[in-house]
This record gives sequence, structure tokens and C-alpha cells, in this order.
Amino acid sequence: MEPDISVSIGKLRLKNPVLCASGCFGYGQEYAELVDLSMLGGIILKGITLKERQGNPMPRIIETPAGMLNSVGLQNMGLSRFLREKLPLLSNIPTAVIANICGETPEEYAAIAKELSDKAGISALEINISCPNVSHGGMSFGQDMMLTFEVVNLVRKQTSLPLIVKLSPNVTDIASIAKAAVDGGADALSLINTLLGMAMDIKTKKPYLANITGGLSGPAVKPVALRMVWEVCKAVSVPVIGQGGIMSWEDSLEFLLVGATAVCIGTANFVNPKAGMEIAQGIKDYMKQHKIIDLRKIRMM
Amino acid sequence: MEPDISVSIGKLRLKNPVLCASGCFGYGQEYAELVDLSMLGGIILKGITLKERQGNPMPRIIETPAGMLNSVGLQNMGLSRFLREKLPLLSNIPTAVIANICGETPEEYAAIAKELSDKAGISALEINISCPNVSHGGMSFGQDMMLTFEVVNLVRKQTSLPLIVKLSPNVTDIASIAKAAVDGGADALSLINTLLGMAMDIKTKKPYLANITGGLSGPAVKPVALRMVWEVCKAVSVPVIGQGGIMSWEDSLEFLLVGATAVCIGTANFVNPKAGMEIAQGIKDYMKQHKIIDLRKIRMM
Amino acid sequence: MIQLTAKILEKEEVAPDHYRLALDAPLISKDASPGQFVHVKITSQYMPLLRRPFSIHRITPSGIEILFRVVGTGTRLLSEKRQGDELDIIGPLGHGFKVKENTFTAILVAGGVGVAPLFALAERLRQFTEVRILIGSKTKTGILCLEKFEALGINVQVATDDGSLGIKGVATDLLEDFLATSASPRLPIYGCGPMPMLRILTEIAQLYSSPCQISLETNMACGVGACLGCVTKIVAPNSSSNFEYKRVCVDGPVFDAREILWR
Amino acid sequence: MIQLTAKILEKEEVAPDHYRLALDAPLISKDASPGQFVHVKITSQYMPLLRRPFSIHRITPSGIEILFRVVGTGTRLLSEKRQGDELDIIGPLGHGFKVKENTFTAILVAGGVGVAPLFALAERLRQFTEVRILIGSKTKTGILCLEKFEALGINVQVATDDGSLGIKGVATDLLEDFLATSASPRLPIYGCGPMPMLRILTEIAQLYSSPCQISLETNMACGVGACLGCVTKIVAPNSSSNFEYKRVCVDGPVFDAREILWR
Ligand SMILES: Cc1cc2nc3c(=O)[nH]c(=O)nc-3n(C[C@H](O)[C@H](O)[C@H](O)COP(=O)(O)OP(=O)(O)OC[C@H]3O[C@@H](n4cnc5c(N)ncnc54)[C@H](O)[C@@H]3O)c2cc1C
Ligand SMILES: Cc1cc2nc3c(=O)[nH]c(=O)nc-3n(C[C@H](O)[C@H](O)[C@H](O)COP(=O)(O)OP(=O)(O)OC[C@H]3O[C@@H](n4cnc5c(N)ncnc54)[C@H](O)[C@@H]3O)c2cc1C
Ligand SMILES: Cc1cc2nc3c(=O)[nH]c(=O)nc-3n(C[C@H](O)[C@H](O)[C@H](O)COP(=O)(O)O)c2cc1C
Ligand SMILES: Cc1cc2nc3c(=O)[nH]c(=O)nc-3n(C[C@H](O)[C@H](O)[C@H](O)COP(=O)(O)O)c2cc1C
Ligand code: FES
Ligand code: FES
Repeated sequence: MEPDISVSIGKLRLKNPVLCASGCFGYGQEYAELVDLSMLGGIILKGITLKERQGNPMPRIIETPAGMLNSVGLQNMGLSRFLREKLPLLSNIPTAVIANICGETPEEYAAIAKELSDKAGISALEINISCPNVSHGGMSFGQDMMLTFEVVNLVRKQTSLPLIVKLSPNVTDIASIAKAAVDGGADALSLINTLLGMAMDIKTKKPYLANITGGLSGPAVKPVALRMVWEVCKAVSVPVIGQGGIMSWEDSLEFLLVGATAVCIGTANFVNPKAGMEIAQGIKDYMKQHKIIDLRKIRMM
Repeated sequence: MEPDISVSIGKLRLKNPVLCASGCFGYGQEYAELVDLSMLGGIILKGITLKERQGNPMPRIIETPAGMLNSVGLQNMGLSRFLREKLPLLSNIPTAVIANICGETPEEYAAIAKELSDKAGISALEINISCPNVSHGGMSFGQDMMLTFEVVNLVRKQTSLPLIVKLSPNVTDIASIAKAAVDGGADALSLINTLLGMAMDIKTKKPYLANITGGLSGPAVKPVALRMVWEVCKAVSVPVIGQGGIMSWEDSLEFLLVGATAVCIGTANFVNPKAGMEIAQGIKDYMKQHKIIDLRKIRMM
Repeated sequence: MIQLTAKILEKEEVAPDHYRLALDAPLISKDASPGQFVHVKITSQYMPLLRRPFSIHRITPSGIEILFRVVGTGTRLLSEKRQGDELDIIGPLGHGFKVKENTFTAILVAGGVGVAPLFALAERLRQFTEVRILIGSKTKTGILCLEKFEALGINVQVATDDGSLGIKGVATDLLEDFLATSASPRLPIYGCGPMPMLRILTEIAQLYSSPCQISLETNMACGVGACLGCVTKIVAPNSSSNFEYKRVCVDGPVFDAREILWR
Repeated sequence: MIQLTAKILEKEEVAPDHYRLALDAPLISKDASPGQFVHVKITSQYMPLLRRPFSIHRITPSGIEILFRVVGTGTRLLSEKRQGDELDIIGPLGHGFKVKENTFTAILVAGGVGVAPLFALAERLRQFTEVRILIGSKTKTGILCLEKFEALGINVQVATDDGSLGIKGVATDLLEDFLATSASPRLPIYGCGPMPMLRILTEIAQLYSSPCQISLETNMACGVGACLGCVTKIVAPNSSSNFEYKRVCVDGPVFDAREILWR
């Protein structure tokens, strides 16, 4: 008997707990030749903003010990081109598609949310209050309880889609931000976004990234991510989507053990496009082998 | 001509900018058979508390991707045994010795500082308001501007030794904490201490560390450390001692480039006890090769 | 585009710090065209974490070849692989060189290891046109594939910074000389090499109204257009900033030189 | 204690997943005593980052030997090293076994790869006393060094969980049998193996009033007493908590069994 590894994120039912993370899987199509998308629990799209964004100057990425820095800066075509050019393609994706949205003001978040809420092909919204690579909005919302509440609350009023709030790890107390997001109306939380980092090129004596700082992701951040997911799972009762440095099903299991309901695969896609598929399969095999029927039964304590 | 790589941390003159970090070099003696201590800019002793501390339960360390977690929990013999058993040995150490102190209350910090201030063998104090592994005091002071100011201010009144304040990276805004420390009377700042992290053993379904969470150090954290050192160097004008993942002279140079006056070598000592010596030599060679006479000239911008 | 495990069929140190690997990957070579690249996972460990992109140096029925220079950890580890070892690779990726069949002489301009994609291109072009290649490098040991081009019957000219082989100068000097004396106008130019060289190349091409395609290198993560990490500035008259960022991995790596915004 | 680069003189796969390396390190072996360990940097890269501790398995004029089992990434990479490769090692570290010259039979009790330090100890002890070793493992392939002990003239008894070699049972069963029938009281016992085995060993030794030394393993960072990462609980009647944490790397790895607080 195949174990059932479907999970619920608010009203959203995922066939398995493995999502591909925003900004790391494009709009799904990019990887379609390499990955059987139907084997993924879902795909979170690249962040969408109201207006088109050029993104940050190049270079935008540099590798670091067991990790990478990126300063993409939310380059995207903006909401209206997204609706025209990408939305029609989403219905072909054989798994749940979640839109990731980002604004410079709470009102912008709300406007995008409203616009996306009645669109076929989008199963849930992830609001990104944690992007470290933009100068307005982004991470600053996710670093303040009041702002977090305000943004989430405003978006909540505009949408009945499952609402996931993506938290920034660049904070003193992630649990209190998490609670503010839940109070604001989040159906689920997603963390961690990238840690703000930097790298210097000693040859040029300049930062490697044109934007100076960037977001750190990959295996290097996993211990921090896991600790924060654990703290948040203790603090709130909504489902938590864990992420940060997950490369394997074993890594995913660590997040599920501390209480995450699902996981997101980010940087690992770049290393191995089949990571998401393989992790979903790995979790299933693990459950079979250990005769675990319910995914929630594998939590620690 | 040998370049002069001595640096000043307040009144304290170091022969070179390379210190060994607190908790990673014991009391100096442990490494004396392997390292020519006279080649180091200085040594920062294992954290000292007023009372003896047993420290946290075992296991206390686990390796993570390009890093390690520790939850030692400030095990130490307490101030009075330190004065009796270790202080007399310090005068033999042929480089600057800095005591690292930690308290459960601001008053405890002040008491230890007072006691250590007139003792031969100790050239400066580093106050650790950033230890993530103790339940009282420690990191919580370093996560709050007011508390930071209060601790530093109280200690300042008790000592005329150069006062270094060691900051926690587990905060939303490191620059404001840095400013509070300087306002409180810090002669220099030291950062980053470890990032709070966690790792799960999927075999036992329990955390690897008995204390559940621990401090992440090593190459994995370098991008975060460098970013924070850069932010702090922009915000304050006192010398900054950069640390976090430094393994080589090249890594050190990155910190010097963003504005650090000196660097601390922590985890690298475990990997290669000669790291500190080799890094000091590497910086010297670099300066010679690039005909740089003054270390401060290598800053970016 | 496919991800597969390719065995190293041959390994050759073609020059100090320069290696050629022949990879068993017929499923990649069957769809590959010159100027495309493969994205290589060098170890199964997390350092180096990301894949490394390498141009397809040769396309054969049994697979592809890459030619690379050791510049950092990833390429050093790759150079330590042995025949028989396996590599996880994705390819063919990106848009390669556009080839018009009805041109006369095609001029290839390579800086250093920039010859890598140009060899595959030369093998294709020579099927229907005359090909010349101008290769520049710091010193003679950096002039790669010379005999291999000549064996194809391709005219090779060489420039070195130190004059140890060919003229003392750079590859674009050779190009200027050639275009200045050539009777036929608008000869198509294909370039690969360091950015400063490509910039001068572009200027020269413009001067002589030659169509010019160049292959760019930027740091990459995904290699398939998903991460937006690899962008370069492309002239976009309709954009308020006069440019837009395009992805080198899928919109390139080969671009029409006129499209590039040089800072 | 010295840090040096030691060449691998010999490499042997002594059993599936078990390897013996002989290292060229006379400067370490000259000061080494049984029960001490070396701290090995397996790669020059950052993964695995930390050194790995291994007991000194043999002390020879030319250096030392280690015997290890592949359990994770570090030991796997170590098992892939070849003769002639070099390792950065620090040693000898820690406090080894205390040896009294005027004892009669010494009883060594090993669980699995716990034979590693006991072989060096046996070589030392047999110079002045009779030595017996009791080795336990899951199955016969895990019984290591049997012939080597016998070649030293040492009496070996074996226990396996599945009875595939020796008695069906564990090494401590052999010990109980032996002590129960032995005429001489208080024979010194030396043990190395998994914690549960060492705990039972300690109880048996106490029952028979035998002095007992055991070698412990805990995760280590520095290996020299600086980081306080490797501690274990040691009985301390004067402490309010009845125990204190001592460092396995310098206060051990060999402890008097009575000192250990078993949780
Ligand atoms: C489309 C494309 C085709 C290429 N073809 C070839 C080729 O045929 N032969 C060849 O020798 N090199 C080629 N390169 C460059 C090659 O990818 C880099 O030299 C290599 O990635 C360096 O890796 P490293 O770990 O040795 O260097 P490091 O400097 O340690 O790498 C650090 C990071 O920077 C990136 N990086 C460093 N240099 C470059 C570069 N020049 N271009 C892109 N990313 C870089 C790495 O991929 C890595 O992410 C190509 C690059 C691109 C983008
Ligand atoms: C004093 C001492 C002597 C030892 N002597 C031997 C020996 O002679 N032969 C032998 O096979 N093994 C010995 N060990 C155990 C050996 O050090 C571990 O098996 C090895 O470190 C595992 O590394 P890994 O990367 O393969 O495993 P991983 O599990 O990937 O290692 C992860 C981390 O846990 C640590 N770790 C894992 N298992 C152990 C363990 N049992 N003890 C201490 N740390 C561990 C590693 O050092 C590393 O820091 C000894 C340990 C100690 C403390
Ligand atoms: C190149 C890149 C682009 C990203 N873009 C976004 C984004 O647009 N929106 C967002 O919420 N997160 C974005 N992220 C963060 C990831 O979704 C993920 O939360 C983070 O990388 C941590 O997971 P990982 O370590 O598995 O990559 C991006 C990450 C990377 C590496
Ligand atoms: C095992 C261990 C113990 C430490 N103990 C202390 C301590 O007692 N006081 C302190 O201020 N910092 C302590 N630290 C933090 C280090 O001094 C250093 O700030 C940190 O590890 C980051 O540097 P690194 O990445 O080079 O190790 C400890 C770190 C480690 C790894
Ligand atoms: S490398 Fe990811 S978009 Fe080009
Ligand atoms: S390993 Fe550092 S004190 Fe023992």
C-alpha cells in the first residue's frame, strides 16, 4: 500500500509535501523538460510585483561555502504582463501553482492579491514580506510585527485564496512576527527566505555582487532555517512550510520532524533539477519503510 | 622592509590584526605546543562568568554543511577559580590576552569587569552579550538596544581597560545595537558571535544537540558575518573586530576590506591550529606583495 | 535539453591548466548546435555547490567535448577527474550561433579559452564556407587548438601579448588588419573571449558593418532561465532605462553584438 | 603533541567497510602510548570541516596505524584515500591506558571497531603480562584483528550476535563467564566499544572488584581541550549536581570506569 503523503495548507490540498520555492523554479515551464512536474506537491512562482521590475545590476549571484548569494532583486514582468503572458500557461501545470507576490506598500500587496484571486490556475497566494534584495517594501515589512500584521490583514480582505506568508529570517524574534502574520489572517507560514549576506572579491577589492548584499541560501543556512521553523511551529498552530538549504529527503525530514507540514526546495533545483521529485519520492519511501501512514506522525516529541 | 601590521583597538596595541576567538582557543595554553603564540595578534579567553558553570548537557557539537553547531553553554570555572588557577599563567603568553566575560545581570558583568581590571596579564575586556547557549543573560542583552546600552554603560564605569563589546547576529538591526554599545562606552565592537541554529538526527528523531539549539559558526556563516561587519563599520567609528567563518588570509582580507580593524579566528583553530599564525603571515605577505604599508589603506571605497 | 550521467571517454591536458574532456552523451549531442553549453555538476558534494557551465567544444555522434581552463575550485576539481569517471550534466542549453549558409568567409575571433565554442562552430561552418580563426592569448602556451583548426583546413592567425607566437598584440589587432585589407565587405564575425576583447570586437564589427555574434559568460545558477541570476544588459530603446536584463543562459549565451549594452 | 603531514604508507581493507592505514609519523609514534588518539583532517576542503579522531591502533618506529569503520562522510572519504596520499594529523592526543607492570592476566574487551586501541595496548601489555582479548560483534565479518592478536600469542575469544563466529552473544558475556570461573581476583579490565557495552562492562567489573579502564568516544572539535565540546559526565561527589563535565579529548579518552556517570 502506498502511503498517503498529501497534506493540507489551509483549504489547499497538496498531493505531497514538496513544493518548489519561489524564484528557484521560474514559472514551472523552464524546468518542464527535465522534471515531471506532476510529481511535485506544488510550484511557487517567481515573485510578482504590481509594476515590471528590471531587477538589480549584475553580477547577481556568487557561490559561497555550501551556499550561494543572490541579488536578483525581484526582476519580473509585473502583474499585467504576468496575467497576459504567463497565467494562460499555468493551467497546463499538473500540480498546484502558488503565486508569490511582493509590494512596495501594503496597498500594492492587496491590489495584486485581489487581481490574482479569481484567476484559474492559481491555487494559493504566498506573500513575500521577506525579500532582502529590494530597497522599498520586501524584507522591511517582515522585520516588523505591526507592518507584518498590516500587510497580511489588508491582503486577507482581498482574497479567499489560501494565504501563505513568507517570513524573513533577518529578525530578532521570528516567533512574534509569525504570530503577527497569523493574527493578520495567514492560513500558513513559509520560512525561511534568504539570510542577508555579502561577499568580497579580494582581487578587485569590490563586493562580488553589484548590489553589494544578497540573500544567502543553500545547505549553509539549513541549521538556522531549521531552528526558526522549530520556533515558529511551537508558536503558531497554522501549517508551516519549511525551507532553507534542503537538498535531500533526509533534510526535508528534519523540517517535518520539527513540525513543518510541507517543505520548499529552492537552491537545490539549480544543483539538481530533479531534487523536488526525488525528495517527494524519498519521503514516500521512508514512510513505507518505516510503516508510517500519516505524515504528521513523524514529528519529534 | 617588513610592512607594519600592528593595529590599535582603543588603547590596546596589537602586533597584528589576527586574534583567536573566545571559546575557540581555551586559555591559550591548550594550543601552546602546536602554535607559536607570539605570532598571534592576541588571544581572547574562553568566556568567564561570576559563578562556575557546568555548561549544557552533551552532545554539544555537531558538524553541519561547511559549519558546526555548538551548545557548550559557557562551561567555565567561574571568576574566582579563574583568578587563582588561570590568571597566573597568562603573563607567560607572548601576546595580548583579552578576557571574555558574560553575566546573567548587568551587575554581574560589572562585577567581573571590576575584578579583572587591575590584573596583570589581561590587556582588554570583551563583553559577551551574544552567547546563544545560556538561558539567562547572554544573547538576550545583545538583542535589545536598551539592555546593550545598560550593560556596556555599567561595565564602562568599572574599568579603564579597552572595552570590546561582542554582538549577536541574531538581531533585526545590528547597526542600532552597535550604536547602543558605542553610546554605552565601547572602545571597539566584535562580531559576529554564532547564529542560532539546530540540527535533527533523523535516525533518533531527536535534535543532535542535547540543548536542542546551538550556535552556528564556520565558513557557512561568513557571508552573513561579512554583511553585518560592513553594516556596523558604516554605522560606528570605533574599531571593529570581524569574525565568522574566517579560514584563510583571503577571508580575513574580505573583513578588512569592508572596514574591520582586526579579525578573530574561531572555528578555524579546530580545523587547523596554525590558522591564526598562517593568516597573520598571509596578511603580511599580501601587503608586501602589493606594497601596502598601512593596513587601513586596504578598505574598499 | 536532458539531464544525464555522462562517462568521461577521454581526458587530455591540452596545455598547462587547460583540459579537454570527451563525454559520452549521444542524447545531448544529437540536439546540440555550436555555441550551446552544458551545465556540469562537478562533485556530488555541496562544495562547489552549483553547476558549472561549459561551452560545447565539439559535437560528435558519441557525445560532446568540453575544453576548459582551471580558474578556481570547480575547474580544478574537474581537472582532477579521470577517464571513466562520471559527470552529471544538463544540456544542450541556450541559444547557439546563428549560421547563414550563403556567406563567404566567416571570421572567428577567440581570446584564450574562448576557442572552446568556436571549434564546434568551425566544424559546422567549414561544411559550406571558408573559415578563418584569429586567436589571441597572453603567451604561446595559451594558444589552443591551433593544429586542430589547421587540420580542418582552416586558416589560423595568432597574436600573443608577449609576441611568443604570432604577432605581438591581441586577436582584435589581427581582425582590424584583416578587415582593413579584405576586399569583401560585411564578413560575418563570431567571437568568444574576455569581455574587454568582445567589446573591442563589437566596435570593430560596427566600424566595418559586419554582422557579429558573441558568446557571453556570466555567473549562472540554474542554467535554464529560472533564477534570473545570469542576466546581462541588452539594449532596449523602449525601456525607460534604455536597457533590459536578459538571461545569458536561455536568451544567449550567443547574442548579436549590437544588442549588448556595454555598461 | 605535534601537527604534521603524514604519508599513507599502507592501506588495507581489513573487512567490509573497515580499513587500516599505516601513517608515516615517527614524530608522533615516539611519544605515543596505547589509548591515545590522532586527530585527522580528511580533506583540505570545508566539508567535512572538522577533524576526525581515531585511536592509535599500532605504534611502530616509523609511525602509527589507525583502524576505522566507515560510518559517515568523513570515514568514507578517508577510505577512498590511497597509499602515498597525505593526511594532516595532530597527535598523540589525550590520556591513554594506565598500565601496571605487576599484574597478572589483563583482560581486554572490545566491541566491533573498539579493538582499534586495544591492539596497541595488547602489544604493550604482553611485554610483561598475560593478555586475553574478548571480542564481540554483530557478525563474524566484524570480528577484526583475530589473527593479529593470535600471532602475538594472545588468547582470543569471540562472541557474535548471530553466532556466526565464537559464542552467540556479546563480548561482556565472555567476560562474565571468564571472571566467574577465574581463580585470580581483581584482574584488570580494559574496554573499548559502544556505550551500552561499556556500561555493562563497568557493572561487571564492579561486581568482581576489577579495576576497569574504558576508552570513550564523543563528538570532538579541537581535540586539545580548548572547545569543551567533547565532554562527558564524570562523578563529582562535591558538586551540587553530583557530576562535572570533563573533556574526553584531554581528560580521557581513557577513563577509570568508576568515574563515569552513566546518565
Ligand atoms: C555559457 C558559458 C560557457 C562557458 N564555457 C567555458 C568553456 O568552454 N571553457 C572554460 O574554460 N570556461 C567556460 N566558461 C567559464 C566557466 O564556467 C568558469 O570558468 C567556471 O564556472 C569557473 O568555475 P570555478 O569553480 O573554477 O571558479 P570560481 O571562480 O571558484 O567560481 C565561483 C563561481 O563563479 C562562477 N564563475 C567564475 N568564473 C566564471 C566565468 N568566467 N563565467 C561564468 N561563471 C563564472 C562559477 O561558475 C562559480 O559559480 C563558460 C561560462 C559560461 C557562462
Ligand atoms: C577518541 C576517539 C577515538 C576514536 N577511535 C576510532 C577508531 O579507532 N576507529 C573508528 O572507526 N572510529 C573511532 N572513533 C570514532 C570516529 O571518530 C567516528 O566514527 C568518525 O569521526 C565519524 O566521522 P564521519 O564523518 O564518518 O561520520 P559522521 O557521522 O558524518 O560525522 C559527523 C560528526 O559526528 C562525529 N562523530 C560521528 N561518530 C562519532 C563517534 N563515534 N565518535 C566521535 N565522533 C563521532 C564526527 O567526528 C563528525 O564531527 C573515535 C572517536 C573518538 C572520540
Ligand atoms: C535566485 C533566487 C531567487 C529567489 N527569488 C525569490 C522570490 O522572488 N520570492 C521569494 O519569496 N523568495 C525568493 N527566493 C527565496 C527562496 O524561495 C527560498 O526561500 C530561499 O532560497 C531558501 O531556500 P533554499 O535554501 O532551499 O534556496 C529566491 C531565492 C533564490 C536563490
Ligand atoms: C565551541 C565554541 C565556543 C565558543 N565560546 C564562546 C565564548 O565563550 N564567548 C564568546 O564570546 N564567543 C564564543 N564563541 C563564538 C566565537 O568566539 C566566534 O565569535 C564564532 O564562533 C564565530 O567565528 P568562527 O566562525 O570563526 O568560529 C564560541 C564558538 C565556538 C565554536
Ligand atoms: S542561470 Fe538561471 S536564469 Fe540563467
Ligand atoms: S574536543 Fe575540544 S575540548 Fe575536547
